[in-house]
Amino acid sequence: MKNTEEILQALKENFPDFSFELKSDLPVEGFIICNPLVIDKISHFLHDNPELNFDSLINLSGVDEIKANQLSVYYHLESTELKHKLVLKVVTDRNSPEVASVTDIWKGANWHEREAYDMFGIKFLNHPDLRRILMPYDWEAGHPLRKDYENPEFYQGMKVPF
Amino acid sequence: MINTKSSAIRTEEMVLNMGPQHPSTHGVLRLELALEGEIITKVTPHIGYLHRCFEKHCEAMTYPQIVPYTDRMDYLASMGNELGYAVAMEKLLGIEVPQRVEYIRVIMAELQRIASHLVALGTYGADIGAFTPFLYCFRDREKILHLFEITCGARLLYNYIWVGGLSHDLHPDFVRKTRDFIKEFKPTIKELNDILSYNKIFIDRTANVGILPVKTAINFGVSGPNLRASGIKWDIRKDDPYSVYSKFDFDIPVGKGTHGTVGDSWDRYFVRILEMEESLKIIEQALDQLPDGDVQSAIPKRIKPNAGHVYGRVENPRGELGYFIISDGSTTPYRVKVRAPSFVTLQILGELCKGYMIADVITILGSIDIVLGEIDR
Amino acid sequence: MMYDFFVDLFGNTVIAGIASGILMSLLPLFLFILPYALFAVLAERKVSAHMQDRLGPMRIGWHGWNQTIADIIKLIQKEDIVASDTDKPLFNFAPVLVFAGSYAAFAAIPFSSYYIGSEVDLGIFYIIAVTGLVVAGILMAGWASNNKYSLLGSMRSVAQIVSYEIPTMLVVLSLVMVSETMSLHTLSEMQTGYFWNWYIFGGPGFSLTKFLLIPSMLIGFIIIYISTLAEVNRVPFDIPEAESELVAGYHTEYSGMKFAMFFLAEYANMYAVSAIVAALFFGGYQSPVGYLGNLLGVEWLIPIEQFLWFAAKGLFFVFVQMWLRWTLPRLRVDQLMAVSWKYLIPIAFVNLIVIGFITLI
Amino acid sequence: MGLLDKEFTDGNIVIAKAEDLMNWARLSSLWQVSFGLACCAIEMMATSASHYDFDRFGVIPRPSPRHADIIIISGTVTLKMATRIKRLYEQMPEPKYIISMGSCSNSGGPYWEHGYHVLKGIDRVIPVDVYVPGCPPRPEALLEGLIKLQEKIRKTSLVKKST
Repeated sequence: MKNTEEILQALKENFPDFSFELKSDLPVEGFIICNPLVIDKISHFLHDNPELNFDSLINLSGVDEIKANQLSVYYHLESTELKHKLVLKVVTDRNSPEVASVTDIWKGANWHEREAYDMFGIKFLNHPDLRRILMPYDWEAGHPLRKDYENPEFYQGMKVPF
Repeated sequence: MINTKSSAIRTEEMVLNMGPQHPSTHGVLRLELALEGEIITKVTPHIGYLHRCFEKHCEAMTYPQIVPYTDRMDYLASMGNELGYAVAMEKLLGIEVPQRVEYIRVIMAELQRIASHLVALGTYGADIGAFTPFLYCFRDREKILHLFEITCGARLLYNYIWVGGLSHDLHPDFVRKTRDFIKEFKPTIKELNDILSYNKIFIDRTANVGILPVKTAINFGVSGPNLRASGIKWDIRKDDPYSVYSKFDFDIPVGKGTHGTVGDSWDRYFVRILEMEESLKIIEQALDQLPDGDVQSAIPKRIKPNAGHVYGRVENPRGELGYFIISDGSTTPYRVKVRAPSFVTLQILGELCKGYMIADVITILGSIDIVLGEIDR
Repeated sequence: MMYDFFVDLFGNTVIAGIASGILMSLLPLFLFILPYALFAVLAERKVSAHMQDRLGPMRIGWHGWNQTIADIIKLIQKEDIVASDTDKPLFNFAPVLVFAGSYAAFAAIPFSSYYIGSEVDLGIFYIIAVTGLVVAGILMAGWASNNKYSLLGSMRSVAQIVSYEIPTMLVVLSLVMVSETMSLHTLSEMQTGYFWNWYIFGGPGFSLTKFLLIPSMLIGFIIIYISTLAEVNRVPFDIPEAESELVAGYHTEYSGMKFAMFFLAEYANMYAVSAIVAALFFGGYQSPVGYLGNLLGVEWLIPIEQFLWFAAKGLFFVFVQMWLRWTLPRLRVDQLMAVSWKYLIPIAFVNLIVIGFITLI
Repeated sequence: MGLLDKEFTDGNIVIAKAEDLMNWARLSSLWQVSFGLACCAIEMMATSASHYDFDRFGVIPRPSPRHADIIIISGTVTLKMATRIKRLYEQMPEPKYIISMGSCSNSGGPYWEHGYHVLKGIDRVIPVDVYVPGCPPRPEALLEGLIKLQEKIRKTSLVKKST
């Protein structure tokens, strides 16, 4: 059982080159902000280190932070053995969002990442099968959960608005 | 003389498209099966046929308005969805709810768990070809729906558990009727076991089919009965208790591989039956301890949380249901992401089905018990 | 005897042949199969409903008795869809062949000692051979539909029927060995008198052989019942049309009356195999307790009684088939094959040898 | 082509009686495509199950659209699904009927405003005979919808309507 500060310490020791930032001023949970392009290496460490042993990715959610002109991804990790939890956040540019994929560490991330791609257009590098998942494959109007998304008038001849 | 080259029969993989309209895809799921004869070489699920834009609605609605939409995600376990949302929101707002509310919530969630498992078990029987247990399960489920109906007036989608309270107090007859139901229901579990669980053909069809090892399950993020069937005692009600679950005495049934290997389809099926018995235990205890009080006293007049984010989770019948809510300080959430158990669980289908036959795809798909409303949201 | 009557009437063997032929072939159809099939479909729904705490059809006629009539009239009205990519001649011919196969089997079934559609000496083998047409029809339907589900269903069906013919034949063979006849009529005649003369109880006469035969006959009965169940694609062997796997199997693409023909053929087949089981082991049309006609001295009552007994025995086995359908889950393809090749065939074979030895004594 | 495509220019007693028989047969044996979409599908299943028993009215679920007469659109129709439903409808043989069950398939239901992926009413894709309101409709409501459909079928005629 480790808390977020201890995990941050372990991360800083192991990856002296990478930048980490702990945010714990907002309710309810604190989280660590890391670099989007090395999140796979960090995840490998978190997964394989026997003292941390984060064997399960419970949730992965994309967020559109339009005011800061950035997209972010939250990772909720949990260790079923040691029973501790961790929230990671990566921030990427809104115009060319690129995040390293964690699919080969936690296979369950596959569809979560596809969903984030579908909804926000975040490109996950090295993802085995990055396609739309919920929206039709031929949906051309963009990524619907972005705050500036506008719905098309017609899709395949069907009127979309009420 | 036979020319071996030209006489060789050209073979190719057959791609069978199962769904979106298929009797046993449990909704509008489409599976693309690559077959060699009847043996599966690859399964590709295609989802999104029921994508109802839940998360977009959350960003446009105020916090209390979201509750009815949560109902419509996992429509077999609406009470569980509402409870999950309420737990997450109360964590974000930092409010305490009266004990009576918590007890009623637990009773409702457990009744809903039984109802949901009944549908899962019944449709599983129908998938395997035994149609009669399906109707027996629906008959018993109807009794639970009656209990919900006298409480809040709805049969399926309740809008009952609100942030900070409940929409109605219990009906005066509720406690008596629930006790009656428990008394009636116990023998029907045995009936279901006799007609389906211990049937030789049923065991042959499900045992040793679709074995899910614990390591793979955790790596994929599988939770709930599917994970427990693989032999690990992981239940959020015990491991990360919410509401008043820590006050009750109940077991966590796990798969034991009685008729095959641990984590096969039969285990996943039988864990659900055992869970129904445990739920009955919890309901009985909760009815005995049910305190008095006002169920609406803690409902906030205006929900306007501070900026921040929360991940609240509950043990739904299908596994861990989590709400990740980001608030920007206004009356509507900035972002809500739902960690839907079926969404995560369905990913393992391709892993489980490889090398089995078409009939086994149905067996495995039925045993992991998905609800499309929750997968697509 | 019908033929002789017409020869006397017309004085011409050709006309007499045609007339008796038409009468002989139409009679069982109109007098038995159609009403039976209508009744059986309704019975299936009623039986299943009552087993499932429901009522079944209630609104159409008294307790839904007109339900299947409405179904048939509706199916006649339906559009007959032939998809553009189907193999049209085969697609149209398949339901006819399936229905003809199961209908032809009725020709040799002895409904009473006075009425058999066609009294062939090789009756039992004729029935088993002619029901083979059903296989061809199903394969045709599956292939011509140009639908993957249909194709899978028909391939399953053919594999299944071919494998299960073997245990059926072995059991029939052992019966033939004991009774030394292949005519169903003679076979039924031999089991006359009371129910202890039935072959399930070792056959007519009282001797050591009879009592030695009883266990073998019981085994034989169980084997033939299971394998006939498989031959008519009923649960637990309904994999060709397995609803939850293959949508509707080989008749997925058929609509309207063609579908109805598959439907009727299925129920006709159910009765045909039940009739074979009844004729082989349960005394055919013979009454288990003697005839009222004999008691009252009214000769003409006997054939009617015999017919009723035969229908009752057949319907009982049809009812058991329905009962099983609504109780058991369905087997998988490989398990289904294993049941036949690993269990039924060896057991039937050993049973055949044992019966051979017993009859030699 | 179905029998109903032929219309007679004037009615007489034979046609009237034949018409009654045919209408009776069609309304008494409405086989449904076993096809569920969303929440309403659960209520549809409950209607077929022991407590409400659709079979009383002669409604049985058929897995193949080729065997069916009626399709119950039970739940939210999304844009991705709408094209498939249209295809499913086209595969059914005439005469065919549609019950739109629940608010979602009637008009988009609770998803009418922000549902960027929800079709706002199935009648934008295929013609509907009976609308059953409710979210979800109770089984009794669905039964009522079925009886309304039966009344509609009872009134159909083989005689061409004079204008």
